[in-house]
Amino acid sequence: MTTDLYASSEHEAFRATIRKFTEQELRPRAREFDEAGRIDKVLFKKMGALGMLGLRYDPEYGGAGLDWSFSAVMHEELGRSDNAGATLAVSVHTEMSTPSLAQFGSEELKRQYLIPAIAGETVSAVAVTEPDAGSDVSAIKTRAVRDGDDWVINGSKMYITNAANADWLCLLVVTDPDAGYSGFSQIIVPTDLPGVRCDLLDKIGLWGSDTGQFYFDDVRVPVSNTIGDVGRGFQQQMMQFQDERLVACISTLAGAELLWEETKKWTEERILFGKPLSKMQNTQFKMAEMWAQMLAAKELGLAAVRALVAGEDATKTITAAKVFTSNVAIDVATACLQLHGGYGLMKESMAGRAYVDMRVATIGGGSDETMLQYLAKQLGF
Amino acid sequence: MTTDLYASSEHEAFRATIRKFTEQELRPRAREFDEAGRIDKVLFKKMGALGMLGLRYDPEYGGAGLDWSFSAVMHEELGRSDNAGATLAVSVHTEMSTPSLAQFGSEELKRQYLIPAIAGETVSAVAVTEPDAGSDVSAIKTRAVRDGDDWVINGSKMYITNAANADWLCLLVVTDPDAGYSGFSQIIVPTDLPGVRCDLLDKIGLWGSDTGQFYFDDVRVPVSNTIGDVGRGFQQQMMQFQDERLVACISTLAGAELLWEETKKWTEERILFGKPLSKMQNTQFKMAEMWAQMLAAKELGLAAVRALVAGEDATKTITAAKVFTSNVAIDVATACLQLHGGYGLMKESMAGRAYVDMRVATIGGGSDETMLQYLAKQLGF
Amino acid sequence: MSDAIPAGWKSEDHVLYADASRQFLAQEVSPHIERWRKQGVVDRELWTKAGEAGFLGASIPEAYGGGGAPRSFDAVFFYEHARTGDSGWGVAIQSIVSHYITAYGSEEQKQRWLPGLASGERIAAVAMTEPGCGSDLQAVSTVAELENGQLRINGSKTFITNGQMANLICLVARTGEVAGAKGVSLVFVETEDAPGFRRGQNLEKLGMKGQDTSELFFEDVRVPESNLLGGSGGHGFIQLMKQLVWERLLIGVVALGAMDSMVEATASYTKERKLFSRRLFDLQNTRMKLAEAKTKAEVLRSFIGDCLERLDRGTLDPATASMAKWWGSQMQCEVADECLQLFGGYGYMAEYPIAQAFSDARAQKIYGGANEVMKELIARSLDV
Amino acid sequence: MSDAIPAGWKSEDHVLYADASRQFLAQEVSPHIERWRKQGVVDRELWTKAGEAGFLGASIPEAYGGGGAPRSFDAVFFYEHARTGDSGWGVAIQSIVSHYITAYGSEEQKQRWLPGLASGERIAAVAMTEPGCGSDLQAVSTVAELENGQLRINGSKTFITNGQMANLICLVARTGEVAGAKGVSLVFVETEDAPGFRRGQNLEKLGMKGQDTSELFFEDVRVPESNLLGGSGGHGFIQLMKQLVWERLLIGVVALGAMDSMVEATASYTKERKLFSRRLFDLQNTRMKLAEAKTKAEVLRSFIGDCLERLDRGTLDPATASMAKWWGSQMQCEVADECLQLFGGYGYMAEYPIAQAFSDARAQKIYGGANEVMKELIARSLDV
Repeated sequence: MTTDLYASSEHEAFRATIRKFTEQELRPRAREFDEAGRIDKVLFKKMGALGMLGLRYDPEYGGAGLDWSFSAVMHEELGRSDNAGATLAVSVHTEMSTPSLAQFGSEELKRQYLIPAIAGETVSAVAVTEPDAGSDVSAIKTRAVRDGDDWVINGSKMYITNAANADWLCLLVVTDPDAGYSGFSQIIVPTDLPGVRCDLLDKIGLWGSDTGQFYFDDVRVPVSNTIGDVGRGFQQQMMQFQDERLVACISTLAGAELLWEETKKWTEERILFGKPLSKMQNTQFKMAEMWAQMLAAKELGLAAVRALVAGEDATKTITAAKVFTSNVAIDVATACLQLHGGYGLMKESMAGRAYVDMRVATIGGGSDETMLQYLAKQLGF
Repeated sequence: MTTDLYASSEHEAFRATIRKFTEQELRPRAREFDEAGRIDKVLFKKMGALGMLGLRYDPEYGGAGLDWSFSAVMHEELGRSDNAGATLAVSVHTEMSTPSLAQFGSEELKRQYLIPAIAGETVSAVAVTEPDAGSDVSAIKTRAVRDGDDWVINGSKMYITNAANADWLCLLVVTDPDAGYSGFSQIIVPTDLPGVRCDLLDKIGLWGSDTGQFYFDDVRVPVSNTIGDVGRGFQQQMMQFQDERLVACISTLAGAELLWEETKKWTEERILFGKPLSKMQNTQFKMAEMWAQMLAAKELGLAAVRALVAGEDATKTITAAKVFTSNVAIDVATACLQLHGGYGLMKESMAGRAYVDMRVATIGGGSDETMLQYLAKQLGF
Repeated sequence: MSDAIPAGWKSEDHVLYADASRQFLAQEVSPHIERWRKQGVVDRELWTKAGEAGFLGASIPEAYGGGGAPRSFDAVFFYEHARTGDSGWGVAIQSIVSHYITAYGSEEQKQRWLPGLASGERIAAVAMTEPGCGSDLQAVSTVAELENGQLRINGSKTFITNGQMANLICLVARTGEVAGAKGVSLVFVETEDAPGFRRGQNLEKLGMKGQDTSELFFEDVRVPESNLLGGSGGHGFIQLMKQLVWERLLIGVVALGAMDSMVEATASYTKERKLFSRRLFDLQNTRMKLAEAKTKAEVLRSFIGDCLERLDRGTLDPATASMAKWWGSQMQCEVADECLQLFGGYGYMAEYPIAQAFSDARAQKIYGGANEVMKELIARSLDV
Repeated sequence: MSDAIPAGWKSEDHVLYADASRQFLAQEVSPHIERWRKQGVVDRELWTKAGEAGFLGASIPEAYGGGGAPRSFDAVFFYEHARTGDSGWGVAIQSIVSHYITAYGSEEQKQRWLPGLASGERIAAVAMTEPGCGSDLQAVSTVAELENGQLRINGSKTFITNGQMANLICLVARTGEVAGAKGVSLVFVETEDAPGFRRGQNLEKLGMKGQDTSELFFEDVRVPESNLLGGSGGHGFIQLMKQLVWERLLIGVVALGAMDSMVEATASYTKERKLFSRRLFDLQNTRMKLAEAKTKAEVLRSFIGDCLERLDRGTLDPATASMAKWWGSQMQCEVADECLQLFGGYGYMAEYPIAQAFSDARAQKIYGGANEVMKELIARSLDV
């Protein structure tokens, strides 16, 4: 059914590579990442070596120069890591913290930061959200004041993924508080600079993801670390939202599909009142219903990928897909856990972890409320 | 986003033709059909003249020899008739009562019945369901007993669409009660034969559709009216379910989309507590949510159409689409009515009619329960 | 397992009254429902028969021809009425209007109107909604101007229950200079004495086919100034607000009656219906859906019972009444939907009570204040 | 608007008991919740303090060291406990086990165990679930064989609340030759006197982090035959079934407490939180969601109140208790989900009570009989 999009042998070979990586490097270590609260940083190097970290970037800097369909394949496969935190670590690096740099960064900045990032030698994070500005990006307050050739940065950033592993942040700051939407800039800030401090956050799920709050206390970075033009940060930041949301849809859905498959096996093995749970009508109806919902989410995502590959605008489709897929994933996790009974409440069960991991879907990367408001606006309300 | 499927100028021209037909011949008369309890039979002739009634059939018999993508376009446009009953009248004729004839009928039978049906000179209906056998097709009891070169038919059929307008029925009967699934046959039965009687049924919606119960009392038809082989009726009947379900998805969704558009206008015009209803967050969230759901249903349907055009099996996709789209349509109708307030309860309002019309979606053409059971089976449960 | 009446109805008198109600309804309502649906209105005599039997005025003070009982007795009757499946008889409006008069009417008004409302000689309607304004009192444009001790009324109203039969109309009209909701008053119009008053067509609705719902037109209709509820103008907003508690609770009561009747009918049907040689009732999906529907009814029963107790004690607040309205109607619609589904094709046939119950239910989420408005009222109560 | 305790709790004594409960909990529970979550178990002294204060034995007969009150008093305490947000203290199990003994125990058993349960010297656990069998009693494979007046126990149990601390275990084991559910008995194991008894690791759960949940292993554990509840075997199924009404209602009571606490916390938070220079509370979506959550709590409150009344009167049937269990836990999970959403990113941070409440809630739909099983029981009650 999706033959038009992923039919080529290149796609198939690429998928096989990523699947192998996921099955060999990620799934077996999924619980270990939970324990550590982050993925093993070495994996970034392995991914870099496999060419996974710069799929759509210019080969000049180590990228693969491919189109969006390859990104989709990669995140479909990474989404099956059995650890949503691990999946997220990669997608933040590839779709959130490096795109502005790749698109707008100076030659010097790209040589310094993009090449090692694509090689997996460094890990990056994006720092936009603040404690008092959740969905409202324009309300951020972290401030960079120019002092000679340096920026002096003060403020704080919240919910930063890759907080422990990151070597540098793509930081959105206010550079001119009086300039409205032209008063923001994106600045690359190495995390080992004096004045940078990070507290890791304890979450109800996504245990394999290192999420943190950063504090900046008179942090100095050269003005040349600014990505693109000073004052264009807000616009540059906004441009990548579509990509990151679509990736979120794809990997979240892949996780839900994996859970559905595992739950099917569980219901076949589990005997209740003398027969397999899989033979009960309630189980069958629930499983079929989930499958239909997931297929709808899948097709919605594919429509967006198809549009991006064709160079068309997919904003409405992606916004719709984000809110739709997030809710499907949560519903799937809720129902699969229920089918697992008490075992589903254990931290070791895939269903249980998926339940708490998936819950972030309607909050992160644009909450449902933000998405609906945005979609309504695009629909002319 | 759907450029791959409907991009050709033939598709566009065809869509324009059907849209014009719908806007000129159907929508202005939508309430008249409700009053009459059926559509004007003359419209079938007009549709025949436009080539709408045999899109995928052999030109030898007046068909257009086109592929499924044209059927999809046609039902997308007919679905905007503002009268789900009118839309249904056409799709029963094109997708339910004539396919077996076109595929399995003898040359003689096709000349006698298919040619006038494609021309719109006769109207057909399919008669499968019985009062005591709803979803369970194999439980039907209407019996045809051979007497020389005739069948003698006794029994009753329920929920027959086009009951008043139909000139003939594609009737599924038991021809050999001991032969299990090989004991059924499809027989063409003209409705003006002695012994055929029909009572029209009063429904809570779909007022523009003539739904009836047929009674057969020693009705005699020549054995040569059998479609295909005697004893193959069950199998022949089953083969067309995928097509008819997909058409149901497409036209139901088109009706929901039309309702959404009209509701948007209503909320823009309606002033409540000093501002347009469209400016309230609840309205915007609800409308955006519906849009996302409808887009998911749309993409699901398109995936199925794409598969059929490519000659692939689309059974799972169509089954999933049927249950998904039906529920989306009902939810859309429920929410749109609510946004209309008291006016939505009036028979004259589109929202009100859509609410009662759409309600049939999870019942007719394979109920949700049947679909979920069937999908579960296909998924290996 | 469950009592046939809400758990909150604990007095012996309520139980007796419920029995009497059922008996009356079995005789005077159930056999006629189908006919009323066809004629679009109930029989005129139903009102007088109910009046004679004491069901219209149960909570009207004895001094004015009523039974002097607490309003929970009316609720018992409306619950039993809803259980019959009839949605044609707009009898709850009678109670609502009676309580406007009981609460705010002058002595003269009480004596003039209450006995007729109790006997069924008078049939009441509330004329609030106007074309283009739903729950929004600010937007009322019907005007009642004072002229020589008379009120001259101009305007039109729509979606008025009992619109074809009512002969005592409680009209929401703008009387003063004051803009917004505060400039409205309640004016009673006795239709037999009101030249310029005209009824529109009986409106065609999706459901509630046996109920006459109409537009009403007022063209220079004159009534004495003394027809202003309470004798003076400008109090309409407050009067409406205070009584809405009762009106909204009633919608919840009716929802409960409808739910009980649907669950019962669906349980019976699924036990009779055979599917693949088993009872439809024996399929797990059927059992789950029925269990869910039954639970919704039982939980609502307790809540309605509590609300009625508070109503009689005078402590039922607007937010809680709003909950009874939106939650009750929401549950009713969900149960209607699930039950209809279990009937399959039959559920879509207009002659089946479940099909009618489905179409009838939908209005409950809209009238008496749309459910969105109810939620807003509840939210306000949380903002303290 | 709403009473702080279920509307069904109407006696003055219940209100006083609620006050006392709150006071105790504010001092002995609330300040320690975070610490217990970290240590994975509550403090041992909590039990004895609660025992001293009279909260553990409120409904144990006075003759055995208890307060002799109806069980609705226990419900008051558990409701107040749930409102604190703590999910670590498995105190409800204590009440459940006490009532097994009160209802079926021999005089000797009552004297032996009840005073300790009332004082907190004994901590109870119910060991029913086995690896691979959830709600299915037929599949119990732990065996207690009679040998020379002793029962020799072999088997293992899992997901046992209070698993690390319990010293009186009410064990479901197979005693007779009879297959299926009817061959099971309840056997009490005093852990201090049970060589061969071993506790597994404290299991890591998604939520309820402060509660010790464990596997228990029995390897040739010997207890006197007189430890069979009631003195003879084979009654386990009936004993469990009869008491499940209480256990299931408790889950509904806990759900209500949790919902009240979540709604309150979310209303406060949304009033403080500014978004686009307005209060989050002022957005229409927030108002609707909060109104819905509040309604769910109020409606459940009435139902729980009714159930408690019936419980004390002895008329609470299994189907109604099943409704309290599944409906309560379902509403709790829905409210948790909606409230968490309104907290945005903070709602996902483990330190926020709403985040904990969300993770804690999920178990309620599973333990005490999965909600699907509850619906099956309700369906049976409709098949008469």
